[in-house]
Amino acid sequence: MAASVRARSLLEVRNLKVALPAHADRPFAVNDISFDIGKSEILCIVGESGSGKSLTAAAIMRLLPRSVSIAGGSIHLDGTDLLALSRTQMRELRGRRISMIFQEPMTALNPLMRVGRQIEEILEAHTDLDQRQRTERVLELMHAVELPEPGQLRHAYPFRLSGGQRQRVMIAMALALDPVLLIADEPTTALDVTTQKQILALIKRIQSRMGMGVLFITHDFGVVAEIADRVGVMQHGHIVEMGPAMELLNAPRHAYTRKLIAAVPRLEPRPTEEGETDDMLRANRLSKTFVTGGGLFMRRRVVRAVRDVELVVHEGQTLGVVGESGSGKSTLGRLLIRLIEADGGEVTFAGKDFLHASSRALRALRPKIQMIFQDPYASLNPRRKVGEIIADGPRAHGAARAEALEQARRLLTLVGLDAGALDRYPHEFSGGQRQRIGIARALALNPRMLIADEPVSALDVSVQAQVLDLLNDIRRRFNLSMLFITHDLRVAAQVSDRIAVMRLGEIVEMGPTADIFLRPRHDYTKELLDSIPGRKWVAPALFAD
Amino acid sequence: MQRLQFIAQRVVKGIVVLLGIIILNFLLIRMAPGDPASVMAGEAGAADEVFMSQLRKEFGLDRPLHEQLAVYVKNVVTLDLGYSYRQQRPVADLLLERVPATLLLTGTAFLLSLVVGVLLGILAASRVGQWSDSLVTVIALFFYATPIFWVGLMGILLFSVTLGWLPSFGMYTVGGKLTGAAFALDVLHHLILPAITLALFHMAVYARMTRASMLEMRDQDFVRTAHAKGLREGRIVRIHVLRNAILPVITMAGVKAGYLIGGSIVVETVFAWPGIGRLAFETVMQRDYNLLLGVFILTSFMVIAVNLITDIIYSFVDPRIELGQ
Amino acid sequence: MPTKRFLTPLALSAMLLLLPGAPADAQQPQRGGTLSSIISPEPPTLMIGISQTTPTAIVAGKIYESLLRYSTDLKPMPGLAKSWEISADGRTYTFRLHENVKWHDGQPFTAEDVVFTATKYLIEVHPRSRPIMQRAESVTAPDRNTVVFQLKEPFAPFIMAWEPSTAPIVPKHIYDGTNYRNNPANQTPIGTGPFKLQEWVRGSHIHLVRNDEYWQPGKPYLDAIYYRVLPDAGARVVAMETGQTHLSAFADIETFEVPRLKALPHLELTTKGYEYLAQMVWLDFNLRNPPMNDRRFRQAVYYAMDRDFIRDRIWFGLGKIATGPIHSSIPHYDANVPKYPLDLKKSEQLLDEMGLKRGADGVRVRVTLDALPYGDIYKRLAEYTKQALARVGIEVTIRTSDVAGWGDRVRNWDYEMTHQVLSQLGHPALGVSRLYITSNIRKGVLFSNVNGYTNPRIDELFGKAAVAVEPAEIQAMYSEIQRILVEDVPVAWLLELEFPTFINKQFRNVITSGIGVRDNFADVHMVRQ
Amino acid sequence: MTGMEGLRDFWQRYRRNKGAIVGLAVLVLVLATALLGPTLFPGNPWDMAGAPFQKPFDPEFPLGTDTLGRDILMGIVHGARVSLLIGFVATFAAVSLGVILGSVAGYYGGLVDDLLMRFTEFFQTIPSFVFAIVLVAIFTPSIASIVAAIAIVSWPPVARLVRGEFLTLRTREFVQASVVLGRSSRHIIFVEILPNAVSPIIVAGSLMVATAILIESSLSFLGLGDPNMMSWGFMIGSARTVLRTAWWMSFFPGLAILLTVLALNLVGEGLNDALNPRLTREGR
Repeated sequence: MAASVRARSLLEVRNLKVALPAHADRPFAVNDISFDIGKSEILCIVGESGSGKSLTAAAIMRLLPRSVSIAGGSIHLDGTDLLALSRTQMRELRGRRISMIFQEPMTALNPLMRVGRQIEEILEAHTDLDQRQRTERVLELMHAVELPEPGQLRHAYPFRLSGGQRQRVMIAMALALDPVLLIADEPTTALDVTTQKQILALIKRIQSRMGMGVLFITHDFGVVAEIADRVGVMQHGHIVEMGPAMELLNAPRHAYTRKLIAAVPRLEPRPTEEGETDDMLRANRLSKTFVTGGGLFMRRRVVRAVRDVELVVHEGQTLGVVGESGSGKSTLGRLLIRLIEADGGEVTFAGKDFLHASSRALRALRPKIQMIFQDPYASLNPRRKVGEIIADGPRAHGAARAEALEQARRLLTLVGLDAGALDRYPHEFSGGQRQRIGIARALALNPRMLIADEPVSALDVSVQAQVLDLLNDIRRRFNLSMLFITHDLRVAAQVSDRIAVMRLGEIVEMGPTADIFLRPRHDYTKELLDSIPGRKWVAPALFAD
Repeated sequence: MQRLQFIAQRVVKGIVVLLGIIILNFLLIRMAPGDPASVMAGEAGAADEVFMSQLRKEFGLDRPLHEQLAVYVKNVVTLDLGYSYRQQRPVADLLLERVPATLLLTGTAFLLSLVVGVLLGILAASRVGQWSDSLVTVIALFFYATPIFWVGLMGILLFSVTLGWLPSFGMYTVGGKLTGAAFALDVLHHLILPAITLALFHMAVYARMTRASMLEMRDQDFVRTAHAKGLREGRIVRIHVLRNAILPVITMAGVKAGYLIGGSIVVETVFAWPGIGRLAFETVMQRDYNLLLGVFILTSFMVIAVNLITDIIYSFVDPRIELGQ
Repeated sequence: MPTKRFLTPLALSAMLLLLPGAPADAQQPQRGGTLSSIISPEPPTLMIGISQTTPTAIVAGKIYESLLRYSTDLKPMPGLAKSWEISADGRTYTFRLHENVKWHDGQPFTAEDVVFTATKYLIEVHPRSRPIMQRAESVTAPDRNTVVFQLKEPFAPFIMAWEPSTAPIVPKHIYDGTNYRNNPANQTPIGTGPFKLQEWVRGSHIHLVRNDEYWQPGKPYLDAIYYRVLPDAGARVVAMETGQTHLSAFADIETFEVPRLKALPHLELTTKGYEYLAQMVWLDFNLRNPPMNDRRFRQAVYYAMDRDFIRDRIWFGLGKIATGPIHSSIPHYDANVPKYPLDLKKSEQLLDEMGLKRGADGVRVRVTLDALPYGDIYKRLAEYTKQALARVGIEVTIRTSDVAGWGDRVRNWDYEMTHQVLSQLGHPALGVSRLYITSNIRKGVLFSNVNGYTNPRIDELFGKAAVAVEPAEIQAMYSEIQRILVEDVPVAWLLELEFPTFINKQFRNVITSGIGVRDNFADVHMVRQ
Repeated sequence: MTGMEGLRDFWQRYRRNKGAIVGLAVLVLVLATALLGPTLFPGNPWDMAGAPFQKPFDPEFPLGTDTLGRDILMGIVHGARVSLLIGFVATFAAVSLGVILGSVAGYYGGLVDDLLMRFTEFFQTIPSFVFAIVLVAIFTPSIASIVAAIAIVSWPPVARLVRGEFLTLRTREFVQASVVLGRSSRHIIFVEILPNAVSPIIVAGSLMVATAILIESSLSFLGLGDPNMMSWGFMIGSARTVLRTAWWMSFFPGLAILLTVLALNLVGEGLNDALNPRLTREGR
């Protein structure tokens, strides 16, 4: 990168402070940070939740939530002091000079307005173009972001579009007036991995073609490796380390950066456990079709969520089920544990017919197969104490209260929590801690098998590593079998003995982890693997300090 | 096509509900002590066996209950609402006579409450925390908590008796021999007090809802997007916030349609407004079975119709709604 | 053959002088003007033959006429009959009809219409008229304008049964041979009265217009009458105050508003015009059940009721304290009967005597009282009764229901105590005896002897009095009836009702008879001011 | 978090809404009147203690007397108990019915849900006040029939609300966890789901008490009140015709209704803010 470009930055942020409201846990969300973005440069700000990275982006746009405010510092865009501008001046700048795209394409578009109109609106606000010219420009923009059939699609409402298409509409809007700076706040987090790849490529392509500066906010080091020129790492409102992307990714200096990078699951398939063991769980021709609507005049909607799935989980082994959203992997997990009743097929668990077990037989089998859920916030009843939650299973199966609580105490220690947690409520714990409580609950019945549905996808990367370690440890210690559902191939590689790849309700490929990763046979598997962000970057072997 | 299907389906559903209402109410009012003959005897201050049995026979009350029900249901299915023996006229005529007055009253009150309520809600939401917001909130709460008849009586006291600006009862100047525009103005003059009385409570409901909904919407992601696009504040409020915020208000308006008819009973009594609401009350008291059932059918039909209209409007406003879902 | 004869002009002019509000220097009435009156509740129909409700009588009284009207002291006055004769044996009644009377549809009115009405129509549909008309052995029309009633036995009250709501004359050419109740003509009433139905907007108003062909030349004076349906009592007061309506009657105006309205310069108050109806309110005991079957209990209740309070605080001075079964305005009233002044001590003494001792909570006995469903004032009467009887240890639970529910309970004898109010219809034999004679204990019939009072002596006296001819003899029998009944207290008579009629002073000659606002208003006229 | 802390936390959030504090104060006053009033003002509110139509602000009858000379202040004090009783009992009945039907519909879904919702729709289609009038008229006006009628016309919104909550909560992972643990439906409905649906039910209930009091007053206005119970609605109903002559007879009970309903609404809003922190109007 030429020094002349650096000499005069596009964006200069100096000593920025963003104050939180009085009753928050700390006074400043963003505390004294400074950075620059050069023309045609992509700066990634990476950090875990609560680090202040999104508020930094919002502060530059001057679109902070009402309760927070800028408490100091300066922001200059091309020499203009943004904080000194009047509201009207700032409004004129937005969309024209700086644009922004957001994380949730689902909610970032007005649901009641056709997408073409939403793009056109920005032209109306900032240009003198007439109706015809605007329409032309809208089509041009939609074409530029590679939306199919712009002529028709512009008349569609957002809910008709896929997540990726919606994000493309957002990008088209952001680029409408050739801004000099694009702020992207986790723009691919809510997208599937294959879509994410396309969007990242699109942003990069447009950025280099138009020579924009980009501030890219993310929590994913894979994405960073994919797109960043330079990287800043944020923690508790501070930028703890900043530097060129490859330098920082491969040789992080600050302890926190090292810890984060160490926690990124390595894309190295785990060796499959030795020896064929007995089947713990076997599914044959398992199917589920959802029918909505119906009735006298209603049009029926039929979704074949799971089609003729065959799979085996061996005793003491982990089967990873990977797939994108809508692939039916979560439905599969729920079918296997009979949270949903299957339409057809067979499930044998520990040699017994599980799918057709009578409710009495099912009750007896329940303790042996337990589940760990995705959302640490939704999986614990907020109205019950942690002790009661963990003791609930044994209590349901007849254990005395004192005994069950005593066991809960032991389990809490096992999952690395203080026994004092027993008398507290879930909301007093962090996401990682809650996930540990969820694991303790599942273990309370001494199961032989666990079904884990995206157990770490809602967690920050450092916490994710700890929980994965815990799961691995427990699995080994109790010789548990596990079905591990995830969309994250890095995670799957790390935990699975064998992997099943799902797509549109079907398992397209299944085999030992190494085979899947190194010798994928199915095209879709190949596409998935190819889409893993930062797949070419091999995280350095580091030990967290 | 899909919309037609949807309407057809809702109509069928509505008919089923109506049939249920007919049967339930038919049985319910027959459980009550007394019948139209005893009411007429009671009012006349004279009666004998001949009189009572003549009336019963004439009203068909001498036949077994299930037979009466079967006859009634059969008639209703052929759109024959029967005959009010008390008033000596077909029920359909009696109802049709009263419908315009009630539609005028409730329709005006509905529009008034919706328009003014939403406007007040917008005003309050756009001035959150300022005195005008507090004022709107306090007024809304006040009307929300005041019995409707009380508002009506106070209105009469102030505007009719003390100030003499507005007539206190009736729908038009009887014997005024007015026609055309003058007649319309006269009706409007009579309409002001009752319509406002009926509207105030609902106005409060909509104002509160609009305010809350606007405040919720303006924190939505797509509003942030609109800001990021550099749109003017006015346009954001009008196009992005308001249109989305109005959706729950529309739903509420549909739900409240039945309450409007309920409220009109009281308002029509206070203002001697010749509508269905008062007829409903009087027919209960008079055990005018056929007429009462007719009132139930009509008012329930009105509620079903309003709900259907609301749903259709909703489906136009909100493209996400798949009709029939 | 001695005859009694009243001549029209004499009677009228004598009456006009007596009437309140009629200016002494009555100017010649002028044509024109529109009267706007309150009507509440809305009448169910205007066919006065099939509905005997007061609102129907008020409105239809302008459309239909009967043979006679009655003065405020209940003397018969000419109606469709210009004169009448009663034979000395009291069995033959001869009515001579006005000539040139036309129905509203232009057809001539004749004696045949009267014969049809009396022999067919009323007997078929009219519960109150039926027993009277059935007393006729024959009804004949010797010529177009004469009708002769030959009674099976003498019945002195027969002459009192000819006002419009008791015996409306209906057109034979429309009703003969049809189903009287379902005749479509009931929607478009055809009468002989001074006003015709123009329009009835249900729920709003009834519009009557002048009958230009009316048989009394030059009358009526008014061009039109509007009856405004005003269901809310508050609205009715406002309407009278602001001059939006000109006339209110019966219970249109709540009693406590009377002093205020009376003071308004544009309104005039009269309580005349209700003499024929002579309504009385009483507390009715179901004599089949203890403790009501014990005379001492009923007397105790009577002693505990402060009837001055009822008159002054509930009716605000309107009305007279009733002394017995017969209203003081109708014939054969006798004030010389035992009295039941407020006397709590005596009341308690009677109850003690019965063995109804006060319990720990001070209650001797509990009874249910069905409140009359005819308006707020009767609710207040029920509330007062509850409080009054609580003082002597009788705990009353009030039960309210609508007309249908109340009527069903009372006529089926399924009550303990209730208030009742009823008209005496100009004569004890028409409106009083029906409540006390054994033969009228008829389950399922309202306004019969519902409380089940039986006394052979009373039965005998009422029976004889009705057919007696000699006035002194008749009076003696009615006096004895009153003494016996008052001693027995089959019901506790509370008040002879007076109703406030408010008239806007622009209108004159509104109340000219004992049937008051139910009369035909042919003489009402407006004065220019 | 202990119960005390929870309560303190709740109070912290509740306290932020100034209107809710005012509402609570008024409501406490009304409740105290209802509980202690008859002790502080012993006597019978039906006693025709003075001359009728006595104007208010008189030392003997501070709020005047009614058409029969009954003390209005006494009536309001004693009526508080009846009006609140009607409000609370009717609400309790409606909420119970709504919760049972709503939770069954929401939890079991499918055909059961469909049937129950059609049933609910049916009750929502009949204009509720008309229906209430018919019920009260038919079963003769008494405190029991009034309460029953109010409950019968009021439960559908609760059923819908509860059903909605159950539909969402049923898919929550902690509920699924309970299924996987082998818990019975009864346990799941009452221990896992219902406590989490309680906040919106409480909020809806507090508003329903207000509505019930208003419905009772409207019924009384039409002459369908219980003549043996001195309620505020009854006082207004019996005084409405005297409005022109004696404003105080309906004004003071009207004011009592207004204040109580207002207080209930404010408290309802405060509860909403405190119980559903997601929806707080903080920063608005």
